[in-house]
Amino acid sequence: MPVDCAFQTTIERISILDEHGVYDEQLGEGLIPDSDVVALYRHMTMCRHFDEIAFKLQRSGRMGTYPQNKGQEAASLGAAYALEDKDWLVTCYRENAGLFWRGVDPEKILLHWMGDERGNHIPVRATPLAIPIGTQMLHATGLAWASKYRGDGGIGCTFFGDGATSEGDFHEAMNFAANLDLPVVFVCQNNSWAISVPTRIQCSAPTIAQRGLAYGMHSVQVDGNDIFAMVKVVREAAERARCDNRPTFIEAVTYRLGDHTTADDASRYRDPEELKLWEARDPMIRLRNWLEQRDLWDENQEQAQRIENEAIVSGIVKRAEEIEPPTTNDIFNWMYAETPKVLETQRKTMRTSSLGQGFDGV
Amino acid sequence: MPVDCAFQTTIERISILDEHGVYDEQLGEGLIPDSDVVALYRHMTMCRHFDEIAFKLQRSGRMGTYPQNKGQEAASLGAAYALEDKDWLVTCYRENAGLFWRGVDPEKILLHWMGDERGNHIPVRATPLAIPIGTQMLHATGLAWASKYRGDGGIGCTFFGDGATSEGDFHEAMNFAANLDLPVVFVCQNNSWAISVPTRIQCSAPTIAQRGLAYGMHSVQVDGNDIFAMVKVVREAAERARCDNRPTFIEAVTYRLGDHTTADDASRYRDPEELKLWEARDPMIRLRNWLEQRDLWDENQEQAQRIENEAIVSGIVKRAEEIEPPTTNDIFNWMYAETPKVLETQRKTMRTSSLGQGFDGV
Amino acid sequence: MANLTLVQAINLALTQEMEKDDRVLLLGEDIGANGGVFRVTEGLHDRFGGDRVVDTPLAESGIIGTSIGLAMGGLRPVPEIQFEGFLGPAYDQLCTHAGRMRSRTRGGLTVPMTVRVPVGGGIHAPELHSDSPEAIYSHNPGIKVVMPASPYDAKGLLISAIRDPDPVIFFEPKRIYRAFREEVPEEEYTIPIGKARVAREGTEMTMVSWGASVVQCMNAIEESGRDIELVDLRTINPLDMDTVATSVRKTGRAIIVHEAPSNCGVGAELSARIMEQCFLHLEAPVQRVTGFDTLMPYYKLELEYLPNAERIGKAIVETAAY
Amino acid sequence: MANLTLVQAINLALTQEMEKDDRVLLLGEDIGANGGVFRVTEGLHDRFGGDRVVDTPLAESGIIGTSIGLAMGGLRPVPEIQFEGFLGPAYDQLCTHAGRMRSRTRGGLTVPMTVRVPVGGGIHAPELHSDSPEAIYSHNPGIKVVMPASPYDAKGLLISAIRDPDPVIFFEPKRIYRAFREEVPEEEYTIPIGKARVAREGTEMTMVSWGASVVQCMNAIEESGRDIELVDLRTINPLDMDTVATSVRKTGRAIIVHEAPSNCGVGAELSARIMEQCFLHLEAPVQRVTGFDTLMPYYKLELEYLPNAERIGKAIVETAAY
Ligand SMILES: Cc1ncc(C[n+]2csc(CCOP(=O)(O)OP(=O)(O)O)c2C)c(N)n1
Ligand SMILES: Cc1ncc(C[n+]2csc(CCOP(=O)(O)OP(=O)(O)O)c2C)c(N)n1
Ligand SMILES: [Mg+2]
Ligand SMILES: [Mg+2]
Repeated sequence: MPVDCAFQTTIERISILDEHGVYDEQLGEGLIPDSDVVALYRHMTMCRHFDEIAFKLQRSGRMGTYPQNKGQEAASLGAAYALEDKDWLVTCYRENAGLFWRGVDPEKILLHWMGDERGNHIPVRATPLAIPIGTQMLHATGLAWASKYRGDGGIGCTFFGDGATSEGDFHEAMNFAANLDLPVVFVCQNNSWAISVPTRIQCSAPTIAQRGLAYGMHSVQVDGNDIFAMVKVVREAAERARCDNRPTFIEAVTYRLGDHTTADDASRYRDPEELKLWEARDPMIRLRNWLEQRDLWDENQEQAQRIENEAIVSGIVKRAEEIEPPTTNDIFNWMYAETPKVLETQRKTMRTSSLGQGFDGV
Repeated sequence: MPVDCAFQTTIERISILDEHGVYDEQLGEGLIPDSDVVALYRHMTMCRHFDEIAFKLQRSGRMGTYPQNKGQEAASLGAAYALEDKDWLVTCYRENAGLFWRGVDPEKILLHWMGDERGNHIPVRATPLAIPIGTQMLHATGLAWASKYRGDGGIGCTFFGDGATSEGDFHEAMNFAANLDLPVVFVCQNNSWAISVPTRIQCSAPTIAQRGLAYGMHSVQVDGNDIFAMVKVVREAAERARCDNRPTFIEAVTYRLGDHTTADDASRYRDPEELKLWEARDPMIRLRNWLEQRDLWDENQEQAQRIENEAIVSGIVKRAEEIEPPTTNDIFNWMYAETPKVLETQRKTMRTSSLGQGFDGV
Repeated sequence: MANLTLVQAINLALTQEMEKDDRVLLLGEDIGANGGVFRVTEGLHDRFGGDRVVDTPLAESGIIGTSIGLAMGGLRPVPEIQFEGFLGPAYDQLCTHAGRMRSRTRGGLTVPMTVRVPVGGGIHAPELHSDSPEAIYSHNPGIKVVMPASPYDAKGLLISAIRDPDPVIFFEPKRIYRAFREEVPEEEYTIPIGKARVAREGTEMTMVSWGASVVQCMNAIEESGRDIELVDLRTINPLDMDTVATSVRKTGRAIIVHEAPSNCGVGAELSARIMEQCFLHLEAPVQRVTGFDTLMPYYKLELEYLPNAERIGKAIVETAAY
Repeated sequence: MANLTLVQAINLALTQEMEKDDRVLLLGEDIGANGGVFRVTEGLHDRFGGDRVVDTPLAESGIIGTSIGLAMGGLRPVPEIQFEGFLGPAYDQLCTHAGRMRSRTRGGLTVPMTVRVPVGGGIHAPELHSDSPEAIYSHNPGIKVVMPASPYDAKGLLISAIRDPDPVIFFEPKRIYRAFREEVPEEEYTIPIGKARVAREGTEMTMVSWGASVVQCMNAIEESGRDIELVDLRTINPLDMDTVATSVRKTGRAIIVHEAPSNCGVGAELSARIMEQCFLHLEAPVQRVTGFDTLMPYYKLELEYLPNAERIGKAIVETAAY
């Protein structure tokens, strides 16, 4: 037949607990034990409080630029909950909730934004926050490959924004994972904006999820503000990775409720109506309602939690602020496993040229 | 609905004259006037002869590495036929047939492979052969953008291999074209191989055509050895570009009948059976049969054409070989519009340091 | 004549060139409604519309690759890369294509584009927002590299860059984006690319620098109380060695100051050429005061890394005493 | 002990390291069944299988980016980039991540990978198959840069590179891939990274070079009939200045030879450091004999571009006479 069908497909959109509080009992069945839902909610409130305090630290000059995570907590938290400790979390910078759940010390994240590399020394399977957009997915792919090669049972799960899907490295990571059969879960947090640029400039297709079709990859769209749906799709994706070494592409539809970072002013480019719409879809509010409907949570607990969060976060801030300052030595100490002579000289003399220095460079 | 359909699509595969000589009269109706089909066939034979001679020039040490085009003539020729002179041809290196049809002097292509930049000075709307794989599609996108901006009615048409679709720049070009509404036709010559690497390592999806779905781009698969089908899909794509500023992605399924280049030996990695299969699908043989069935061509004409081709190509070779050698001056002449002093000095002295030279560097 | 910051001077130059020549268009990330993350393109989207001030997808290779196409197609694109740390993804398009097109086609196709890039440290920014890659793009032939050290120069050099028939990387030292103001004429003027400026005359020694470091040099010279000549390169590729060598032949001593790492930096090239061209005049070895051969640290330590008046002062004392 | 080409020596080193350490795996374009376009990995796919010798998609950033992940995940990847001209797309992953990971994480994550890359001109190859970008990767901190000039060195340096805890770019001068053979021990041995080799002792002047140019230097020295010391750097970053400076202090004169453009090349760095460290010993300015500050031309003119015995000879005469 001269006009033939070469390829045909559909992409599903998954939601379990929607913005109106409607919960799909069938899909939600046995997904998360109630006690865990409570724990996830409590964690989310702590992360939200951390986020607000981090914002204030910047505003009061106690920290540098900080990207608020507000409104996007469910996506990374649901994923982290669905994964195992041996899996790599390769995140961008709006995944505090998932990283903290995994056990990354929150003060490290503050340290990072306080301009201190010690914030990136993390003893769990997580890479440092990715500043250059779109580059980290290749590392997840390589880490997943290493796990497959070594047979350690781990997989890679990487997070990135809608903007990041415009970078060439995104394409290369997806393509390597698909064609070399690597156990990676790609989670795109489509939060509608890349700084001031709306998603349609990054992807004018009806969904970002369909980016995955280019690689013959299993692709799905999910309500990223619905932690139940997140847990479900990431769990399935993790299984597909772990058992079949096949990657999955997940578009988590969410929204950045804050400015891009503290250096940004979204009112320059964003319709306040849009913001209102999404404030009503806040993953935290949604989850609290679900819990209250089921008598798993009440206002008293909420109050107590608030007080606990304040104590936790002020402890975090204290530890981050009280760390001894880094020394100039640190600039040189970590460049190579063994510091070359030229760096030793520069360290000792705080100079680059050896003018006036002895012949052996000291 | 909690599991919803977010996206649904199909991709068509177009063929008009198939490998068995079956011609779809409906799709083929009025597509190409008979006299033009004859001209296209004659051109194809000339290109094939050129290709063989170029190969021999390399083998006899009269030229450097050369990538044979053999078997892929229909794809670029069909496209060039469907396009207009004001449209940009942004090719890789297996598009001699299309470039020559457009008016690129074949001796330029020889000069290029003879290691002579003068081969890239081309007075038509075509860019030089692209050696770095996958990078030229962005130029096509920019050229198309310039045409749109200036309103000169031109579009961009770019060619690249299956391997090239693995590069990040491919993704970025497709994404820019789709999201910024640019008039570009992307033609992927899927010839089954990227040197020794089979297509499934570049793209494990069922089709390469579906790469276009990632951008919401109109995407189609076509029999790239069927010049009729090529003309049809490129014509439609050109119209979509010219009238609606919308790009198209075309996967032209073809086959590299030769080695990758004269530096390659495909017998190291390629099953000879596969080659045989594709030799039977040769676009030139297919077209000749079509012409002969319709009494538009016969053995006498074939003989005459062969003699004509020999004359043409030996003229080309003669001109390419007889060009005066480039001079060392040429190394310096073309770096900048105005040659900076340091280059003038290097040119004059054939040295890089100014040791022993006068103060003003002469 | 208005008293402008460097940001304002660039904005003015862009506005005037866009008014004058409709082949000029801007593209980049967040340069439209947002006016750029440093507000350099503020107001231009409103004034010239979305066809001439274009928010692109988040893809630096794409920005530069399409700009090459735009330029070959007869336009004068002025792409912005948001920070120098994100030039990396565009490295290949810049060095493999932009810098080679004229030569490769023997003049058949050319790439008159101006890549605007904020550069350098000192503003307490996150990782990869404080580097100085000018040596990288100077080593790769075919690309001109410009870095102004003042609002006045910024306007004149940017206009020259936009009109230049070859690709120019126009580095904007973000540390002095708003650090001071200067009288900048309203009318258009150009400052030639490839010519250095003697920012301060002197006889005791020569100091060569560019970008934000020029300010540090000026401070160090003033603190030193010595009669030091300061050459602000303005253009890093091609180097104006005549101005540098004339000065060093006069003073016999030279110090080069830049933020980038020392190893294979522009300071090395200057030092080597000064030796080649002024050997018999040199009374002391040329001294380099630069960033270390390490990464630019996160901001808690960035001021330890950047050459400052104190480190420059030390070099002055030692060079004078040699 | 066998008489091997540089290609064979590398193949032998790869074989032995893969035998010894199953964390070592190779990835790249056409390295599998095809054995690489230069046949450097010939036979390794058969011997070690498709899990350890992996043909990847055609994407250099992907190759290096996944190698970074492989290395952080505890393996010792040895990616191949087919030609140095195609390192460009991987520039960002190399300089933004590979070279920064250890420092950025204060030692938490490291990238022990060895990037193999054929380099340099002289083989009549097409465009972008003949460049020498070693200065680029030396200016970017955190990456070691190695270039052997002989089969013996190639084996020992490659083994060191694979075992090195930090990222190494291992440039293989393609002009001497098969140009000559040398006795290469069968048993494993290492040559330390960061140490230069005095390839020829002499007293009249010092010549510094690396890679294929070492052969040109040797020819020029022999033709000159002079007593010249030749230092083969072996490692380009970090530079072994002790060996270079010891030699120049002895001879008082120095010539640096490399294929890359002069401007901001490694020659500039060497020249600057020689001045800094040997100023009072220098009897002539350090001379550079390099590629021009132009593109490497297509192959009809490439021998005009590359430093050859004649150009080096001219520098010898002038430096001696200064
Ligand atoms: C390679 C690169 N280019 C540009 C930037 C500047 N930048 C920082 S965040 C950002 C937008 C990112 O958008 P998205 O990927 O959607 O993530 P989001 O911030 O929305 O979570 C940009 C352009 C960068 N950090 N890295
Ligand atoms: C960026 C880059 N990487 C690697 C190469 C080396 N190389 C030349 S051709 C080729 C394969 C290209 O395959 P494909 O795109 O399918 O085109 P084909 O040769 O099959 O027409 C490779 C890897 C290159 N030229 N450029
Ligand atoms: Mg976003
Ligand atoms: Mg192919």
